[in-house]
Amino acid sequence: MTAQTAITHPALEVRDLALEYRIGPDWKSALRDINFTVERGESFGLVGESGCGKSTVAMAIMHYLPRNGRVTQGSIRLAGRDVTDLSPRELRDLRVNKISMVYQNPGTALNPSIRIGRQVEDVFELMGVPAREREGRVRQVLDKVQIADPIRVMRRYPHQLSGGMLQRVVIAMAIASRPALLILDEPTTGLDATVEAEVLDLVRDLRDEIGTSVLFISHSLAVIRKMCDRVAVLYAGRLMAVGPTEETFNNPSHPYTVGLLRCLPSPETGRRDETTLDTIPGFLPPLGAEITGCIYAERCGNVQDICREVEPELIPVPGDSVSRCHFWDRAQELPRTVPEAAPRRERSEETLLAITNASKTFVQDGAPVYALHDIDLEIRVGETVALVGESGSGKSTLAKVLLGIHAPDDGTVIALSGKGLSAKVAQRTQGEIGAIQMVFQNPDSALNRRHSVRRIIGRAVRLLRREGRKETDDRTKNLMREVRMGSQHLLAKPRQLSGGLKQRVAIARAFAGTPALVICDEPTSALDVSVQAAIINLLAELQAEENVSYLFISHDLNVVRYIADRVAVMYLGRLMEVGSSPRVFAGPHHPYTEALLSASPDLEEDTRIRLEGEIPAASNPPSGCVFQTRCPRKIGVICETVEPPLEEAEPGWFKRCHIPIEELRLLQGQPPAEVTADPATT
Amino acid sequence: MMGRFVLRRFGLALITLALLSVLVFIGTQLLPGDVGRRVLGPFATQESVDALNARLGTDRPPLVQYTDWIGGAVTGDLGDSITFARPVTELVGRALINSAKLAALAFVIVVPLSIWGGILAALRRGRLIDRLITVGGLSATVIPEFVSGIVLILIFAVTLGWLPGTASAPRGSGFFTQMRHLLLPAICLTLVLFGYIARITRAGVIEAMEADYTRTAILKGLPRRVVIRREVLRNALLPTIAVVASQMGYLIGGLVVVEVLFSYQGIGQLLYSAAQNADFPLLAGGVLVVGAMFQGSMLLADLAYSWLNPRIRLAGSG
Amino acid sequence: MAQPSHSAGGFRLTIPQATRSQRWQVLRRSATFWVGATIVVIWVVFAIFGDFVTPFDPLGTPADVLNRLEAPSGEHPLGTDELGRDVLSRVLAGARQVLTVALAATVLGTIFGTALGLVVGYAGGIVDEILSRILDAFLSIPLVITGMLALTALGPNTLGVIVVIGLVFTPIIAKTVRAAVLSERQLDYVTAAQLRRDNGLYVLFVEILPNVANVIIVEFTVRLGYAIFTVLALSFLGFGIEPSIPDWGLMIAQHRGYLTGGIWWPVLFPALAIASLVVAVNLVADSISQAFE
Amino acid sequence: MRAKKSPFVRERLDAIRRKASPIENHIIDEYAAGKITRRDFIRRGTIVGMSFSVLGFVATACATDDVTTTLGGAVTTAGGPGTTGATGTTGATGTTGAAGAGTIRAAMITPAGAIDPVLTNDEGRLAILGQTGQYLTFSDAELNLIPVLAESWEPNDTLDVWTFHLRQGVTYHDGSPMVAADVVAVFNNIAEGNAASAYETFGVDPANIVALDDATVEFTLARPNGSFPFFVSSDNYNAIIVPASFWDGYAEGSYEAEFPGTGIWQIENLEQGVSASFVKNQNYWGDNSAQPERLEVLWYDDEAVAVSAFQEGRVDTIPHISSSGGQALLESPDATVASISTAQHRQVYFDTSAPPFNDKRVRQAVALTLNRQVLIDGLLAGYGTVGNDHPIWSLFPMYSPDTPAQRDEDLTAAQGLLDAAGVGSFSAPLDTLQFAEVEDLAQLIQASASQVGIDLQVGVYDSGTYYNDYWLAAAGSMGIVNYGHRGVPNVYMAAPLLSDGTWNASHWVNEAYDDLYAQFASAPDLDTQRQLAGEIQTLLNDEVPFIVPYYVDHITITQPNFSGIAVTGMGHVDLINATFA
Repeated sequence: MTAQTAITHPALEVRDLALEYRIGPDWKSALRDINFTVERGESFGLVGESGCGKSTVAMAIMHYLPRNGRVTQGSIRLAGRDVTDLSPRELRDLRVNKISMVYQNPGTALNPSIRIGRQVEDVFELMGVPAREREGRVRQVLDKVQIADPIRVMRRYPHQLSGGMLQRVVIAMAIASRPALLILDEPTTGLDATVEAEVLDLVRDLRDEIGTSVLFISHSLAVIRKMCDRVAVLYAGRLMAVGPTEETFNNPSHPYTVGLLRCLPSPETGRRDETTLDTIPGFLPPLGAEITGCIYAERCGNVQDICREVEPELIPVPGDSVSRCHFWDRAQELPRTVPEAAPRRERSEETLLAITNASKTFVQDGAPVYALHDIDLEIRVGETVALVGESGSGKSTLAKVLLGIHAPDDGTVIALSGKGLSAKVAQRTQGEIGAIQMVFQNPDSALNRRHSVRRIIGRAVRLLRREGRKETDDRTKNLMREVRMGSQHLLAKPRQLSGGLKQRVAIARAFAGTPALVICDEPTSALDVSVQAAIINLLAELQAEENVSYLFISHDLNVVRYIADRVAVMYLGRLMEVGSSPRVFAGPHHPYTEALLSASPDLEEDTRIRLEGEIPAASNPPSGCVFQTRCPRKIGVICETVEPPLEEAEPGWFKRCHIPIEELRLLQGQPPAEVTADPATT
Repeated sequence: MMGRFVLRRFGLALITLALLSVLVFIGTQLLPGDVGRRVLGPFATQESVDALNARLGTDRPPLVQYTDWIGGAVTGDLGDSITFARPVTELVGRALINSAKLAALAFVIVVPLSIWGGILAALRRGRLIDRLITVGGLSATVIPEFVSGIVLILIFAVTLGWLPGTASAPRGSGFFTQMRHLLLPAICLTLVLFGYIARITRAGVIEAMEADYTRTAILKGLPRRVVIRREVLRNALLPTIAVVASQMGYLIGGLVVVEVLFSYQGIGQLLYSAAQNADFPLLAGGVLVVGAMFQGSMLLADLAYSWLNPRIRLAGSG
Repeated sequence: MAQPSHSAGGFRLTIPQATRSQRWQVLRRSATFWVGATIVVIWVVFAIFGDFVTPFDPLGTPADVLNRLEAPSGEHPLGTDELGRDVLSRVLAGARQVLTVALAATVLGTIFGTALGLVVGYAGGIVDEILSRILDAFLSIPLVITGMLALTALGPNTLGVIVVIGLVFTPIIAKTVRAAVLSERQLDYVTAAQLRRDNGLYVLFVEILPNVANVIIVEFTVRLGYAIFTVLALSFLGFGIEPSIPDWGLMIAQHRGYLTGGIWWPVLFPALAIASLVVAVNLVADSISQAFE
Repeated sequence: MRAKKSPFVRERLDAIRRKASPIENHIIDEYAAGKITRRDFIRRGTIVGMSFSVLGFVATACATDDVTTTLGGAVTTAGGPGTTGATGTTGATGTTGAAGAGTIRAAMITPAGAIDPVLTNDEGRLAILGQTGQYLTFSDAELNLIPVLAESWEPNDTLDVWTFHLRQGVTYHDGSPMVAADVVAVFNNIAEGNAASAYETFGVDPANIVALDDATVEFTLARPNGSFPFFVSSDNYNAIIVPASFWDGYAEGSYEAEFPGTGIWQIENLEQGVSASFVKNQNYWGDNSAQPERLEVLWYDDEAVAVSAFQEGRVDTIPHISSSGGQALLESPDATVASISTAQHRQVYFDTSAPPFNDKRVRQAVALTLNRQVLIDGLLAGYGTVGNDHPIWSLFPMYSPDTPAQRDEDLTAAQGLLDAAGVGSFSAPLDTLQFAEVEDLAQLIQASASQVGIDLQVGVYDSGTYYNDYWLAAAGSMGIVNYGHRGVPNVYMAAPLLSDGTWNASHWVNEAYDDLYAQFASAPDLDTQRQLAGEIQTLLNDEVPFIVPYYVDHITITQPNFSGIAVTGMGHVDLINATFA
């Protein structure tokens, strides 16, 4: 790195980049007309839905395209050097010294058969660090990514470390050479919220410390917003808008950005009884689709004739931004796709389902795994109870116990409308089976890909209602209408449907038998942002129409805040906190809930509390309070020895914690008055 | 933990072996019906049939026979061959040594060759050499040994006269003469194994080349040859080890045909003639030993695989 | 599919399977498929119409024996065999025996194997564990030996060969199907069926079976190759085929003793026929499995 | 023209006839009267125990033809088994060269199991037994009985007591002497039925085998048997003489430990199923000074192995090879081929108990479809002689020549018979085993029969399966079995043909035949036997319980520089006169 290049050139300059993939015999355009610059020291975000080409951009920059990909046009300059025409040796030199990358899935990014220490050491070896200094340097860099015990970690193999720890190692490798450009490709996707927060903090700290330029790729607007100075919005292989982050998100100049922002519930959005979520209609065009005019025209509420004929350039707009929209100035006047008025619904205090004293112990390799322990939860008629917690906390196990797929341990009592329910689905009556149904996370897995929509829904109707052929058929069509699908889809196979439509089919199936309770296991997390909102709206509408209750499992606290009436927080198979949604979000919180909430990227860093260590194994839970090993508010020996009960600290609000509520309030810096002022707490 | 894994795997192998012994026992002692009659033929007197059954112990209840047989097997006594009037263990042992020579030669040829071929094909993926190795290897794999063997004999023994057409070297031949005799049958086996091992190697290498960690290594700036040697091969060759070991089973099956074709006194030929002569003790013992060897090699392969694979070796200790 | 896909929630979506027409497209572009398919079709034609196209009666006449082992000539382009029969006619007619037997055996094995694999994979638990152990035990005896033993017990005849190979294939196919069913069983649509307390047979045959059909098709073609291999190996070892019926494996077994005397034609030509057929079948099988992957 | 006899000759002849038993005199009379040939005379004479010197003299003295040759030179010395000039040797004996030195390397068929005089029932084993062990008498290739461990023997007048005089001074390899008790032990074992026996009924009660002294053994038979010496000859290959002590602690295969015996070779090394080597017995009772020092036997399962070993010069001889397996060598200039005619034949039997073969016209029709010379030329490369659907080989002394006329291919007649039987075209199984050319024979019979609309389905099985599941099954089928060479035709005539015969695969029941055979078996004089044989031949040819398409020659291959090997139709291999050029 010479002083000259350092001064005169931006860290990264992408000009007129176009790229194609060969699919079968044809070359299909994947990126076109990509232009952006990452200045030195700048953090630049690339945001977009899946399949829009974000990672392709990253791979093109790294000069590491798959065999069927080729750059057809444009240049990529890294600190002034065009990477598209480097010799292999120069390319390697570039990768060693100037550019590094952190990947989406840390679990597979490291060689499973080589020790961590050795893999990190490679980087120093390549940089030419003398052998005797390398170990020290490895230790240093692991220190830098806040790995507590570098020596121990160096001796480990990747499979022995958690995802968060691995991502730290990958980051350590990436920053070891203090590169000019650091590319982070969805670095926190797949990690739990608390871990994500730590990794993001770490990246921010490191960037400040070494002053490297960062290209941050993510589908999450919140993450990009938190991490980046400037942002580019990518859609179907084209840049839609580029500009400073604040400007782009607060004052969007492209209808797509506007639409995306409206889709997402946020703390500012009203709750589901107050407003619907807006949606983006239509679908992402397929790769290489030949579209004249604006590629977003099909889905744009502001579309005019010209949009379908002339593709707009990237037009400079106020606020140091550009926008690929003929009518950028009217972007924020985008009409709503769905009416704002929320469906009206009835709620009752009547208990629909109660599960008491529920435990579930699996046996794995001869050792017990305590997946659920001492769960008491009730769900009322017509309400939505959200179940939140990190992965492995037992949310899905609880769902499967309720459904009768997993038989709980003896002593567990499940009652539906006051009547005891058999532990196994096979022993339940037809009515009971129809009464509790499920919407799965991934519609691709939940729908038989060989069956038509008619068959998928019809079979459930037939078995759950046992009516004549005609009634079954009518009910099937009726369900299709209820999930806002036309009968033209009846004969379609799942692969002919988009993700959103598939999830609608899955929802229709769940409603086949007039259910009283539908368990929704992360029903939107496998879907693109623009589709999520529509599914959430649909669920809300169905609840209003059918007076059904939901058990809504989610890791997305904004969605939970929007849709849930009550929230149950789980950790290591136990309920830590249960209460009305406003009450739980408002606080004072159980320390674990507090940590979860503070992990949200929407929050500023100074209000964050951090969780230490890893989630303990369910086969060997900690003594006393199971959360004590990571609890930031731990008060002493009692936490290590006595497991606190789930107690009703306020009417309708339960917590499993030794710390008295007042003390929590103080610790969390909340005025005492707020709680009593909340009318929702009953 | 490795210890528990080994124990568990060993236990599974034992269970499988026990089941195998039952299958073999049913196939060779119960299915033939009256063993004595089967051996002596229809014109033997009932007295001599009874006498033979008494001598072989085949007049006892099946359960007693089985426990007796398996008890003997555990202590290395598989009874006596009817045709050879020799202990089965001795006959099988000697045949195994011969077969081992042949198999060893075949392995020595095929393992390096096919792994090299597989790697080459993977690295030149889609090119001509890749097509040659994969399509050629597949073709060689599926052509029965007796076909390739015949063609080899025709070319190298009959036409060119370079190599002997039979596998049994004259008595007292030196090492090289023996190897010369074994070369054609070994090539036969090699042809069949080559394509298979090469394919698995190629698939493993390609998978490793496309793995995220290989991307990490390349983007770290590691030179290509280091990436291939250290990142790719290390992980790609693991499944190959398992495959090579699992080919033991094929090998013994293939040996029947090859040994018959090349008139070689190995385990395959022994089992073949035992089947032809209705020599049930020999057949039962031979098949049991073959099955045990197969299970043993699978066990070894699994252990080697897991020992080389830190994910299993260190499972649970992190 | 080429593009690394990152789903919004961080969960990799299952990659949609190639459609039927896409698979066919891949096949159509595969040179190896065409080469293999052409050869297979040629042999199938000979298998069906062999009687009409062979220059001589493949079964020969008694007096032919006086012209035994004649080298290839104008009259007998591939020479005559040890009974003086025309080798060309016998090689052409030989396609019928191997194709019929191998096909029947494979069909049998596929039907049984699929049924067994479905049940074992779906039932899971202890049934799966027990059957897996038995299958493992069964599979630790090499195929040829199993076939040899069973044929000695059953008595050698064409039907016996079909049954034995079919039965030997059953556990192998079952194992493959079982693995496919196991991974299919993880999918939520099976749970959904449970949640409406659907009939086990319906789930097995209507829900799961169509989704493992590709696996079965691929396995079938691969097994067909092995069936041909095994049929020929068994007939080479002298199990199961009437000696006058033209059969490639048997022709080689019958005449290999003459090789040392320089009489190569009754051995080489059936050997080439075998090679061409097994290679062709496996090229097709390989192309199909690649297209279906 | 009869040569005039000198007075001296007549005197000597008279002296002989005075001493001779009535049976011996009867044989001499028959010869003198020209009823039997010289060859038959010698053969018959040896059976009843006339010494070779006497036979040689009488043969010349009473010669009915002008041939004045003497018996082979070795006969008078009786130096060992099978050394008459009449055996199928590959060349002149006693040539110069490396006599008494060198190693003979012979490729022989692998023994079917452990080498054991009790278990032996196959050529592979008997050929090895004969290297280290010896018999009381040796039945050579032309059915002459040669004295070996029995120097002489004679029957009583009623042919039911036979006395054998053992050669003195014979020792086993370990130096112990061979005595009468050893012989008694061997035959007791056979008589008790413990050993497999080439003769299905030995016909002697164990109690009636008695050692009169150390040098004499007497057998008292249950019924007269003029051929009894064959029963104790090498034809009964289980009857090698081993020390009586061998039977203490006998176990299957225990013979392999030491190969005890009196033969010209001693075991050196044995690798089961692979090879065996032997060294010359330096203390042999006869003169074996010219015999090479060592014998190495390479065993083969597959004749191709033997052929390639021969072609590569790794063996000096293949004592027995089939015409099909040895094809490559039969016309090779680098191999010396010798053959002897044998009684070995294939029986193509019909199940006469069920349609369609219960009608003899159908059986005759099938027999008429065969072109026997084509079969011999095609399947045996010419190494065989035509059969006439009865098992009495033309070299057997009781064979009745040209009775009846040779059956030959006649498709018209065959079709006529089928039409007369009214069976039309039909289908039937033809089952056989994997053995030599039998599989090909089956196919040719199939092709032949198809010419008159008979569709035979050939099934070829390994021998175990065949004998267990098909051989005696009454399934309206045909089958082919092999009958190995025997010194007398009794086995061929009894087991497969008698109504209660144990090997009667034809299920043929014919009282007339049973009667004829009973007479034949007990007829001591050749005339009667021949006359009965003629009737039997005619009956069998007409009834056709089985077809005998041909008799198979025994082919021996040697390297051009190797000679002196003697073989028999049975498969015995005698190497005492073997030499290298």
